[in-house]
Amino acid sequence: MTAAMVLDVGLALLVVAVAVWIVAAGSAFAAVVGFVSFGLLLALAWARLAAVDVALTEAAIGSGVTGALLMTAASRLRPTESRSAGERPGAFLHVVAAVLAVLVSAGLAALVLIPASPAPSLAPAAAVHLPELDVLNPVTAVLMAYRAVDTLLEKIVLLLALIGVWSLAPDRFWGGAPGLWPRSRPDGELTLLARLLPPIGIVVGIYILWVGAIAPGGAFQGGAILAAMWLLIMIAGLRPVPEIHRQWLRLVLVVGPAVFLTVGFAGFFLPNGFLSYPAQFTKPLIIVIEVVLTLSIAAILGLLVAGPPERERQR
Amino acid sequence: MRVLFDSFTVLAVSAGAVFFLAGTVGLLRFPDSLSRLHALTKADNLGLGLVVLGLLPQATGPLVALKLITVWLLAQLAGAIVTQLVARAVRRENQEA
Amino acid sequence: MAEFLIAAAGFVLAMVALGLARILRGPGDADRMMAAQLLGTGGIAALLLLAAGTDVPAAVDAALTLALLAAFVAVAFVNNAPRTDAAERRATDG
Amino acid sequence: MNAATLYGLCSAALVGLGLFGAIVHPQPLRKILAFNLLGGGVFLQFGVIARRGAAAGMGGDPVPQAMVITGIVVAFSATALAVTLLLRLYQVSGSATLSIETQSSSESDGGGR
Amino acid sequence: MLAIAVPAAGVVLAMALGGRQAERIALAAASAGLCIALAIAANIWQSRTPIAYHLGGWAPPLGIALRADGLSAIMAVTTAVVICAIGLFARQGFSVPEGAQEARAPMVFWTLLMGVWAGLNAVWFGADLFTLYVALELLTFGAVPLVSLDGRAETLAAALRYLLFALLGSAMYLLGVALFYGAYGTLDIALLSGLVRAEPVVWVAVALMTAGLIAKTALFPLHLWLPPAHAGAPAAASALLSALVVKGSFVLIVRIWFDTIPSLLNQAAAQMLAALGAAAIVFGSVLALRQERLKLLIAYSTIAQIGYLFFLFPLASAPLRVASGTTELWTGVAWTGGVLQLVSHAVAKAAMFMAAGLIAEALGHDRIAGLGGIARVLPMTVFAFGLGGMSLMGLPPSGGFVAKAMLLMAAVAEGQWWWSVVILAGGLLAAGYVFRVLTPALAATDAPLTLRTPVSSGRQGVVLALAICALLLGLVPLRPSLLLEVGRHIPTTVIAR
Repeated sequence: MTAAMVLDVGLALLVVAVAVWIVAAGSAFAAVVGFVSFGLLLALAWARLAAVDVALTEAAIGSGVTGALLMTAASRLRPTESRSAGERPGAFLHVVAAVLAVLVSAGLAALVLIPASPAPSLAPAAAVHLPELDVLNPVTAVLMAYRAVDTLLEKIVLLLALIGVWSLAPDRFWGGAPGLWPRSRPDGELTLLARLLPPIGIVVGIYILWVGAIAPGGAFQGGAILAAMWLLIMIAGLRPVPEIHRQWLRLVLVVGPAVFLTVGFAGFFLPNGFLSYPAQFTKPLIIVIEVVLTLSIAAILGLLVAGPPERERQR
Repeated sequence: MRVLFDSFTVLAVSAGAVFFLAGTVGLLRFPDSLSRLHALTKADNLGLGLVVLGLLPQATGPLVALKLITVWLLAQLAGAIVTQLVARAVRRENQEA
Repeated sequence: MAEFLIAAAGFVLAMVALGLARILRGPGDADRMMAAQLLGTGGIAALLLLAAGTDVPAAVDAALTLALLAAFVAVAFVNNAPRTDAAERRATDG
Repeated sequence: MNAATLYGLCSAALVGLGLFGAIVHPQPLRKILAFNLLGGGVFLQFGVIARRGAAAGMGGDPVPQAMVITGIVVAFSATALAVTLLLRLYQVSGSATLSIETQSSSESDGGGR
Repeated sequence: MLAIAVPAAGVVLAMALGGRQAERIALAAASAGLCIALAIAANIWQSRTPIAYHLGGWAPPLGIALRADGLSAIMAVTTAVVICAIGLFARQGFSVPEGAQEARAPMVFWTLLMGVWAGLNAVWFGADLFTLYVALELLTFGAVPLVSLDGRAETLAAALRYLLFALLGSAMYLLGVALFYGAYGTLDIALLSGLVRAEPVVWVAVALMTAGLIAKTALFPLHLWLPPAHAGAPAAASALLSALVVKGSFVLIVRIWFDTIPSLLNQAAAQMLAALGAAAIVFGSVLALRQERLKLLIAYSTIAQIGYLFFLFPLASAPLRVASGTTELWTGVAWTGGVLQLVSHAVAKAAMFMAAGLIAEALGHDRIAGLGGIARVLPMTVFAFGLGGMSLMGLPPSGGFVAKAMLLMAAVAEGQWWWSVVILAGGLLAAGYVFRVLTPALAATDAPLTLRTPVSSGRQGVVLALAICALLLGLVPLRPSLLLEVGRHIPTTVIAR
């Protein structure tokens, strides 16, 4: 047993233990605190699986932003917990669910233990085309070139989710500003943090975006960091939460997918069709798309956390 | 030279690990929230600080070293302010209760 | 050297994992949050050690991200926890 | 037993736990949390497959890794939408359970549009 | 590709310009989308070969292909027609009020309408299992907010329940995707069909994916989310959800069973799916009979009608047992019947939900007991409802009749007579619930009905036109069936465009 092996065993056990706690915890808030740790541990696991791009995403989105979102929800919903305790499902459902869960887990575990050999991989194929794309990070190449349409459709998913969140506002607040944690009481320390942290965070976010072409990083990770910094500034009250009818806000939200789509349509004039890049401009185009996508992702993620409009629109 | 760097790393990282141990023991053993907070900050500041210090000789370039220091500074900044906020929260909680 | 760094990462992780018992015991949410914070710092340290020990330099970036967002999550906690925390205390006392 | 197999077993356990939690928890928020566990397990499965596909000087197959990044973002937006729905439900009805239509449909069935 | 990109661009533009523009963009995109769908269908009709398109010039397995075969073409045209009708129908309900720059419901409705459409087209044309996952999520994120558009507590609860079901379903599906990739290193359906072997990983993957998709399709017993969700949404949205969105996940099951693992089709599993379908027909119809509200009745009937679709699995895959020329013919009949059921239910159900919407708008309620004499006031609407109902019952000459007759004949010819009993019983039950509505509606009443709001004849006309489409489908069943054969178990030829 090497040190690495011990570390892996410990980490895997820890992940499962925290997961058990999340399912079994007495209060939702305690479960959410567990979830934040869960995300952190998963990020470590991803690093151990040599998937640093994913570790970055998990650290930023899976643990950080999702954790903050769920924490707010858990604390707002706390009054309902004692009431719904009475309607626990019966033993029968527990047994059925347990049997089902054990079956699925056992099936998966069995499959994990008998892997396909040799393990199939597209890594060599992805590597072959990296020089023509002039992008050194294979994950970025997959997201922006080989499987670009998935990334594009996913941007549309994000926009739909945002519209969905906004749609939950009462009619009279449409166009107004999201509520964003109305309980927050900005005090000295919070304001200080919101003044000091974002400059560093923004530099880091831009760095992560920029490094995405050559090393792990990219639009999603950079965007999530920027979103968190923006939220921090808004929570501390240093900048107001924007009203959702603002034209500039709408433009920022769509500029990423719009540029992506435009480049995609432009591909029709090229031999390879939709979403292909002209050979000599591949790298600059990918970088331009990544930059605007980062802006849009940051805005969308931030507003998804901020929630539906809760204030009337200012005339 | 290499040996010197490496032994420095071993020393600093081990010391950092000890502070993490201390932080955990404190978190588990101390009787009330505020003293537990005290234990936590020791681990935060010194444990991570020593680990970063120990890793600096191993850094492959100035950028990596810069990032290591930034990580520590961030943890300092966030730790200091968050500790304040949590402490205030705990106090408020005690007053209300 | 690599072996030592990985072992150190494992040790730090094991230490902060013990702290997770605080998440289980509570009693207040502030205590739970502290345990999560400690795990966060420990996780960052472990990630840094792994980055150096297993030659995955980009893991430092992941540590950077974690450090940034740990602060963000803590702010979310402070914004939401205190009032309800007291309420919970009262509920369990009374 | 290598690291990939180990995390594969971990992923299997997460999927089972998430599934169990999503079925038995009466509170929607806990269901959402369980869904995130399940998602974590599914993504980890991709990670294990990617790790096994390490080749061409890469630590893992980039294609499944890219899929996980897409998946994490989708799971986040799902969580955001579900949480907002839940908070709004609580705001409107003062309760946060899914059994609401059985209680209130009889009172308000004239209001159907 | 254009078929997906145009509505997607619509979402982006509508979001950017907002206000009154959203509606105009949606309608423009709808007409463009209809033309594209027709062009694709015509192309396939003429060439008799499926079209494959490699995005960005990257060929699978590394890249992603889109593939248009007969099934995709028919579904795309159906989608375009129904969405155009819904768009025309919804113009009145979802226009921005005078004096306002932008209002919540119209903005949300028009944007999501296009989002759902992009998702549907991505489902019809996608040839990569992960792209199909993203497409499924597009559908979910588009559909859920439509359910809770009116913001009442019960629709919020219905939307949340729908979302949770859908999320669990897609997580299961995604897990299956992971297993497929882990075993064969590709997610392209055509490539996979050449690689799959009868081994445990395939069974687990297909079981997980099918279970997940069944939850999204609302097949019995995972149907609990559907009635409150579909009944609670505004009429135009219900039409969209019931007619098209549930079909997306169904077509995915078909893609997995018939296109991804055609050589491994398992009769026992297919029989089990059909048994669930049969149970859905019986339970859905019986529950529909007991509903007091019109929209809930229609929603429960959706569950029943979805049940028929699952007969496709045993009936269209029978040649595994009898490899003679005649069975080949009958599986073809079953295939056509199944897809025709898909299309005719889409059109008929959209018409019925919109008719119910008009009735509810006119009366201010949709209690079946209070429908007396409505046919006098809204003759076109009630007529449209009746025509749609004919298709559900399977009365000639509707599309539903031909579909059910074909399934019935295939069941008898393949010696699976037990399904024919269910099909006949389902028709009778459907007659029961349709007449439960029509009888009071057509009855003469003494007191003249007073309408709360007048209903424009234009909107009634749209609904009636759609219902007539459902009827006419019965008259042209053979032509689409030729189109349908395109791309069925035939290796793809790549056409570079």
